[in-house]
Amino acid sequence: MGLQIAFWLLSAIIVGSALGVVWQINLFRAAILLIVCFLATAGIFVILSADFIAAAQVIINVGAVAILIILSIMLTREVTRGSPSNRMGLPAFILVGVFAVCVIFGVITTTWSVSKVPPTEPTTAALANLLLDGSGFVFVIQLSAIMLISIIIGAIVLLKEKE
Amino acid sequence: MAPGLEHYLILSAVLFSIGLFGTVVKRSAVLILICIEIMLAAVNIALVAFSRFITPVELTGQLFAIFVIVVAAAEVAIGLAIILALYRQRHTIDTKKIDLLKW
Amino acid sequence: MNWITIIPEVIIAGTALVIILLDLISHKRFLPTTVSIGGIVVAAIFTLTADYSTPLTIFGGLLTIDGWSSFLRIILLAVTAGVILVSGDYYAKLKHSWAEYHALLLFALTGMMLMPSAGDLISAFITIEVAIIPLFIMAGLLKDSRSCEASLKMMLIGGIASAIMLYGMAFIFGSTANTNLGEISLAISSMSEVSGGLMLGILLLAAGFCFEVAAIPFHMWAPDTYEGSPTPVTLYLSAASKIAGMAIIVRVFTTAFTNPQSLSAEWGIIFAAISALTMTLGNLLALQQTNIKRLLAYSGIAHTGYLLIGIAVLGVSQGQDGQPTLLFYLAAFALAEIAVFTPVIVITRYLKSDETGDFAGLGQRSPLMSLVLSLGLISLIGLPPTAGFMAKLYIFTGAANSGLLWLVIIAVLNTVISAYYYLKIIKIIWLKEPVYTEKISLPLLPGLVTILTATGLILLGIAPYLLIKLAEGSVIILP
Amino acid sequence: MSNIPEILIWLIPGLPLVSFGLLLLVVRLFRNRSVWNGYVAIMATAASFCLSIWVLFNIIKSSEILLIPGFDWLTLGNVINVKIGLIVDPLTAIMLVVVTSVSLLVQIYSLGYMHGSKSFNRYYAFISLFTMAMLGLVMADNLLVMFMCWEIVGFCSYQLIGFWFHRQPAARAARKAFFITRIGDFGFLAAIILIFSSTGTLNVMEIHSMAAAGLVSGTIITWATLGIFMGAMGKSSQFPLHTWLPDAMEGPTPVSALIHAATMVAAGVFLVARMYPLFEHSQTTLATVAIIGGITALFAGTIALVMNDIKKVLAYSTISQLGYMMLGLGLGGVAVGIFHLFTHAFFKALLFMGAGSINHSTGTFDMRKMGGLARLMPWTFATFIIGSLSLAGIWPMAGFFSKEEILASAMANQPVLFVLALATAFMTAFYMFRVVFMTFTGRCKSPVKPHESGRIMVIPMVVLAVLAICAGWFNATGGFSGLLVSDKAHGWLYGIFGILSHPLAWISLLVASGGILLAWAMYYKRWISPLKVSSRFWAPYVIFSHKYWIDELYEKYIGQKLLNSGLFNLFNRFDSIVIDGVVNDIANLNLSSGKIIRRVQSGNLQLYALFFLLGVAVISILAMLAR
Amino acid sequence: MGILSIILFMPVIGALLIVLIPASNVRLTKYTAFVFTLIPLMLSLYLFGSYDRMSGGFQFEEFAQWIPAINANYHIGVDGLSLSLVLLTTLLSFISVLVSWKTSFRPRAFFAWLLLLETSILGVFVSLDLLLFFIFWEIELIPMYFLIALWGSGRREYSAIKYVLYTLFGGAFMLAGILSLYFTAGTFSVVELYQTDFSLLAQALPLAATFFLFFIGFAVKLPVFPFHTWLPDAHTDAPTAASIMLAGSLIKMGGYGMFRICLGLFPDEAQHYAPLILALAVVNIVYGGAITLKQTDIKRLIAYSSVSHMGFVLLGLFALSELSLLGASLQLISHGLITGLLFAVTGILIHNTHERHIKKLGGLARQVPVLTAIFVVGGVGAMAVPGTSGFIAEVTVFLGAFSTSVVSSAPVFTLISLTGILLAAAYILTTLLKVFFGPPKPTFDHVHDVTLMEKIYCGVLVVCIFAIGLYPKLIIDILEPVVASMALLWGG
Repeated sequence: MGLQIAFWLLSAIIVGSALGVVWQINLFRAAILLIVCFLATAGIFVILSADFIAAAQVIINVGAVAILIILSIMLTREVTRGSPSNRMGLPAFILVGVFAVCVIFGVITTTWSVSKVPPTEPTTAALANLLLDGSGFVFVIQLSAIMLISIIIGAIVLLKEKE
Repeated sequence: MAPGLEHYLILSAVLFSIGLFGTVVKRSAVLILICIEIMLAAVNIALVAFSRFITPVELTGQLFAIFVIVVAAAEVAIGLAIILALYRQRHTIDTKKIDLLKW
Repeated sequence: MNWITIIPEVIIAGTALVIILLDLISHKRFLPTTVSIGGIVVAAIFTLTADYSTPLTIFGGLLTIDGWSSFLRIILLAVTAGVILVSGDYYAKLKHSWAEYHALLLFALTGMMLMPSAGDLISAFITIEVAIIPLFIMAGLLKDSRSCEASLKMMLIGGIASAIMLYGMAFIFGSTANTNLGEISLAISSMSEVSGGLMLGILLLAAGFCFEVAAIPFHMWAPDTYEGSPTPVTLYLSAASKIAGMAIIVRVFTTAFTNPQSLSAEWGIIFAAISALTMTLGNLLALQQTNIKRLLAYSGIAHTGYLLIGIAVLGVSQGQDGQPTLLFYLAAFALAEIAVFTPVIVITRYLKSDETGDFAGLGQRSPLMSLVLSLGLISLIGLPPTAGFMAKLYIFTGAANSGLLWLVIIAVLNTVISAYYYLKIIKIIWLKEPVYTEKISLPLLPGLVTILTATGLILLGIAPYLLIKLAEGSVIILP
Repeated sequence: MSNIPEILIWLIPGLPLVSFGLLLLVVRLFRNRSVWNGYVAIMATAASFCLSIWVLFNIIKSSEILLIPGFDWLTLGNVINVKIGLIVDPLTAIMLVVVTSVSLLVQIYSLGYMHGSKSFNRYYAFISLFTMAMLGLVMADNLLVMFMCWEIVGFCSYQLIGFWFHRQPAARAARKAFFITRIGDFGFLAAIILIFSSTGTLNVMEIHSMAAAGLVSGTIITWATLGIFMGAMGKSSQFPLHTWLPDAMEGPTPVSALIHAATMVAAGVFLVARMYPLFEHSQTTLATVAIIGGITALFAGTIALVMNDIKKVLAYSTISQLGYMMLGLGLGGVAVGIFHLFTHAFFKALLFMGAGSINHSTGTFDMRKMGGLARLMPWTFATFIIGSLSLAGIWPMAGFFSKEEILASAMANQPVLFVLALATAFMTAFYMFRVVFMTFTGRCKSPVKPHESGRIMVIPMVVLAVLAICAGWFNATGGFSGLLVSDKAHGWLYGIFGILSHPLAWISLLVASGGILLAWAMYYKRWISPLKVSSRFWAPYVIFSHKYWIDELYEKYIGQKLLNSGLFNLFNRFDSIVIDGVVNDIANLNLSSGKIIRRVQSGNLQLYALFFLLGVAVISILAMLAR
Repeated sequence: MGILSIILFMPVIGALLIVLIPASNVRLTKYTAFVFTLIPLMLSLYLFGSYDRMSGGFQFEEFAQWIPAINANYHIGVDGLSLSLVLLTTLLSFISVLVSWKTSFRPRAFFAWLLLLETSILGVFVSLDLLLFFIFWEIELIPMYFLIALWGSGRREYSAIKYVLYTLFGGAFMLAGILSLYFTAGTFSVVELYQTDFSLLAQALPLAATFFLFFIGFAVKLPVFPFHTWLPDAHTDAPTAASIMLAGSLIKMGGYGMFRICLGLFPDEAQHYAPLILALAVVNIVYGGAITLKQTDIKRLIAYSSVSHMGFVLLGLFALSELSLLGASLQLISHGLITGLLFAVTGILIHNTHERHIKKLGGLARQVPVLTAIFVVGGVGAMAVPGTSGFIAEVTVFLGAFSTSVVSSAPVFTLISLTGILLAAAYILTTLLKVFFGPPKPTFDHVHDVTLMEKIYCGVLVVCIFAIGLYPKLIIDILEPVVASMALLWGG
């Protein structure tokens, strides 16, 4: 029961804050709402017994991403100008509506092969095993590292003042 | 009744749609980036939900979600760098005004 | 074992790191070029010497290394080498990030080289991101307002595309309980029917891939980005990233979604429709262009359309035919793009203009470059005796064989339309009187590239079996 | 007949061909103006003439038909096998003599007439080619070869009419002649095709024997013969394809004498004669031939009444006489028609030479500017009178006999046509003597002092004058009809005089003398003023002098208005506006649609995103549908 | 390497050599072009002489594996028809080089393209492999594009691009047809396809559809109404040499293709749709001829006359009788010679007078008698006056088409198309009248007559025209086995 309440509550917060992000003119507030949204998402992850993901979500997305965004909003001094919407709201709404309806329809009509087995909990150790036991995901981590290096190089190159 | 897989998926779909809608209508490049983050969050909800309900033991979905988070962060980082670089040139991040390249 | 099989990629990534490190010591102009070419050559040697006749599944199924992978590795390495060799002309503009430029090029290459080998949704996703994120940066390397705009557009649309693709992957994972492509295939063939969720997943994934290869309507970033980017990067985008994108589409779709037949035919037809749309609109849009880079961007889009015919054939024929054809087309397309872009890079740098009108009388100012440029354009039209003709012939043959004759007819009529704008350039080059008459000299390295590609174009146009044989040995063997 | 070596028969057309080759192809042989050109041609023709005479006598002697098989020319398996071979029968033999003799005389005459002209070699070359083709035409045993010669003859006529090509009227007349005869050839060619497709052969003899055996259906014969007759109408200038002949008078007069009086125009008559065994199977065609002939005879005669140009009068007279021949062929048979052809060739050639002689000295063809030439040009006058009498049909001139034959057969078969023919005979006598009186009598109005032509021109005229008198007696011996119909009953003196025992002879003599008398009264004695006559009968006068407006109808209304600026213009506009327009429109549509579509590529990133979204939405719908 | 290959590739080698010659050495360029067109001409004459007329069929065949993957081979060979066309092409190419002797604008490139063009046209005629055929078919576009666009006159760029797009359009359909055949029979080899009974095979497309795909491809080239509008533009604006090649030899590719493929491979379809196509032929003849009459530009006039004359080819081909096929083949060759001559002499005329408008020309016969004479010969050939090859060809077409037993409606169409001869007479006579006859104009008093070289090459064509016209056996002998075996398809 508690699970149910938590789900609906978190869902409401997620949807509400996401709508707020879209709705909000003020950039700064939008960024704050994003943090709310991320936190609520972390909550959902907890409900789904994905504790590691929830933690990662909080640490990376809330702690780093959102802060980065806020910083850059400040750097670009866009706060004052706000973030108005353009005039493509109606067509976008219709198309997104079509998309959403289709997805939801697809979700509902599909019979998912739901497993009754209780989930692994806690997940951290299990995930660590998966990632690092040599089954191959090390490779993906290495790739991510390459990606991150290129991002660092890229960010430096892009933001380096021209000599 | 405990929320089932469909509930999470619908939540994910709604969140994804909001993000998608945002990318189209918000003029600020940063906000578009934020909306992309929202979409990725929605993807993560779906992934974790699938992981919980379909492969509760193997945790493949969760593993996937970790990489999604990593990539999302990376994209934000590089995205913001690009936005800042552009801002230095044009002093705006309003997509409506960024249309030197067209036709 | 695992790491040895991907040693070319490791070498490339390592070379990139070496370049960064060397940059701390020395800022010599030719150092990054030399090192990266050296790395590429070594990687190529490793690729060529290894035997991939039996597919190797490594990293727990994350990667599958087989003939397909090695063939594309070679193409990609060659294209990258070409790009590096012709980039020399851009030194003045990219001086401030010369080493980084090379490093990023190689990082992207690492991702691209792994893309065709992806054996799992997760590795597919990550390799794509590894490949594409450096491209975002490279598009903006000029750091002027056009270049930054190009980068931003690609990045934001790319972000949306990633999200869509991931969403699709999530649904595929949810429907099949697996991320490994082979396992997915098994799971789908054991299903009684293809569920809505799975179908949604597959098509969203397709949409994400379509961004990669700039297929209509997911192409709209491409012309802007191509126009704004440094021209070598444009070449890299239009040749290498398109090739890698096509390769991963083939890999994922043939491995995972070829069974049952109904499913395969369905995405085949959808790709066929996208293909028809892409080539027609791409060509129509190109008709009015006067900026050479933009024109080539649209022409590239049109060629995406022709390439998608190959994918459609794969779908319709359940992966039976079409792979060698597609490989041949990719090689021919890469050659033609390099043949066209190399002179364009040199010339536009010299003229300080991208407008086709300024190419007037180029035939007298630089006969060799004009000749190679014309040859490349003729190959893009698909006229004999160039590789482009053989490539189109093969791909049309395959399509006709799979009952897609309607698509072939659309495609050949499109060839007629495309001839108009390609010939317009040829006309300007050879038929218009030049305003200035001083010669444009061709630097050594681009000169080498032009001669090599021109030779390749003709050679493949006359004796296509040289490559076709190889391509036939490089197909993805389905489990 | 075996006593004639084949090679000599081949030489008859071969020699003029050699002459043509020497003159035109070996260009540097003589200078352009050299009379040696003429000598070569004349020698060749003379040799042909001798051979022809010899052939004629041999034929008369043995009365056989000689077939020379020749050689394969256009062969394709057993589908088609055209051999170039020769027929030498009485008909051919007569034609050979006519052609070679007139050609020879004309060439001799030309030496004087064309004296000083540029391009002597071109002139003689084409005359030679013409002679060769004409001989080939009469000898050919094959429809296709006949057609070829037929066309080459037409081409030579074109070249010679337009000999003075720098004169606009001559050039136009040449085009007109070639084009209008081509309309007739259209029918001829169609007939050949039709015959080939139904008999599988083009050999004249084989066709005749198949027709005789009844292997060819009547309808096909009718259509085929009508087609052949259409060809004949074109060449022989029958109504309504006659309009080219008067214009053709723009050519040098000797050419008119040879081609447009004696030989080529008679080729149509010959053709009908050659194919007569086929014509006999179709009463419809024979009736058509007779009716067209009759109409042409009368119709051209009326126009000749009012012409003031001496050559025009002769031209219409020729048309009229050709009509006569056709009438004869249609009603009486080969002998009747060919006999008139035979005599006509001589006296009409003579008349043309006379006209040329007059022109040579006065420099004009307009009779109103002549007069009183009788004393100044006695030889010309004498021969011209003989020619006129012969044409008018006065006993014992040649024309009398041949005309008599035609009138007789007309009276026997078709009273209406007989009346027509009689009226024509009256008009013929009238207009010929109108010419004689206007030209040779009265006061000399010529600005230059006329003089008699040189010997080289007079001699041929004298020879022809003799022939114009005697040629008719040939038949009076029964020789002619004997040749053709094989009947030799009476002696030749009986033939000449005995004919007068026939009442018809007196009727026709009466009519002809009537015409002469009327002309005498109007143009010599001036009892009746021609002006008054023309104003009294103004309606026919206007119609005749405008040639029934047929030229205007053809050129202005049909040629210019209906076809050229009507139908053809329509086609042309359709081609450039519709067909080419559609092509250009498609191209422009592509270009402009490119222009419109590229507007979508507005540079606005969010529009791009919207399109991305559109794609995703469509795909998700597809996914739901494909499920 | 057989003689045929040498003929085929000699011009390319010449072109490569020319490219290597320094631009300043114009003389050497010209002589290279001269030699490298003369050798193929000589060799093809030799082949023409040594072709075994008794056994017929494809001779001098050469075979080499080319793309084994799709079973496409380098397979060349000639039968009587293609050998005649090869001879025609080598002759016209040689003459084109002579015609262009005075070219002063970038002669090196000009001759190189001209030689390349020769090879591509020859390739079409000698290929026995559909893929090879198609490749040569398409290669030809590039040289022609440059020849028209660079050395042409008037709206040359428009005409050049129009030509290319039109041909590509036709080629598109043809390619589809080739592929459809390939998937039906599994081979590109013409020889094997001849022996294939398609009705026994599963067809990639209905045979009729394949037939029409090919037909459209060839119809654009021939050209057949309504695909003909590229022709007047291209012919008019092309330089003289290119006009000669275009009209004389290039558009023959269409007729040859129809003969070889549309008729040879699809006899039943050809018979079934023959009335439709014959109707198009009649439209070509009559409509084309009527439009020719309205032209005021002398080159355009000759160009449109080709439309009309090619109608006879179509008529002969689709009447489907042995004789009509012979006529069509003869017409292909005869028209090549006659139009080649007409374009050559018109080129001289325009070059010497600097005037191409019929209304502004006039009375030239006095000033340029030899040129006039040559034009008259060409005109006479176009009018099908006996003695010229045009007569033999057209009469044979008529005889064959009218007497055919295969297509029942053919006689009617033949009768209508007879008017084409009248129209030809009308436009040729009118042109002669307006351009050459009539009073001389003082403006043209100092116009040069033809030079010795011009006399020689025109003379060669004149001799050919008359040789075939007077002694058709010369060429019928070699064509006979081809048409005879083709006619067997409809029961002889």
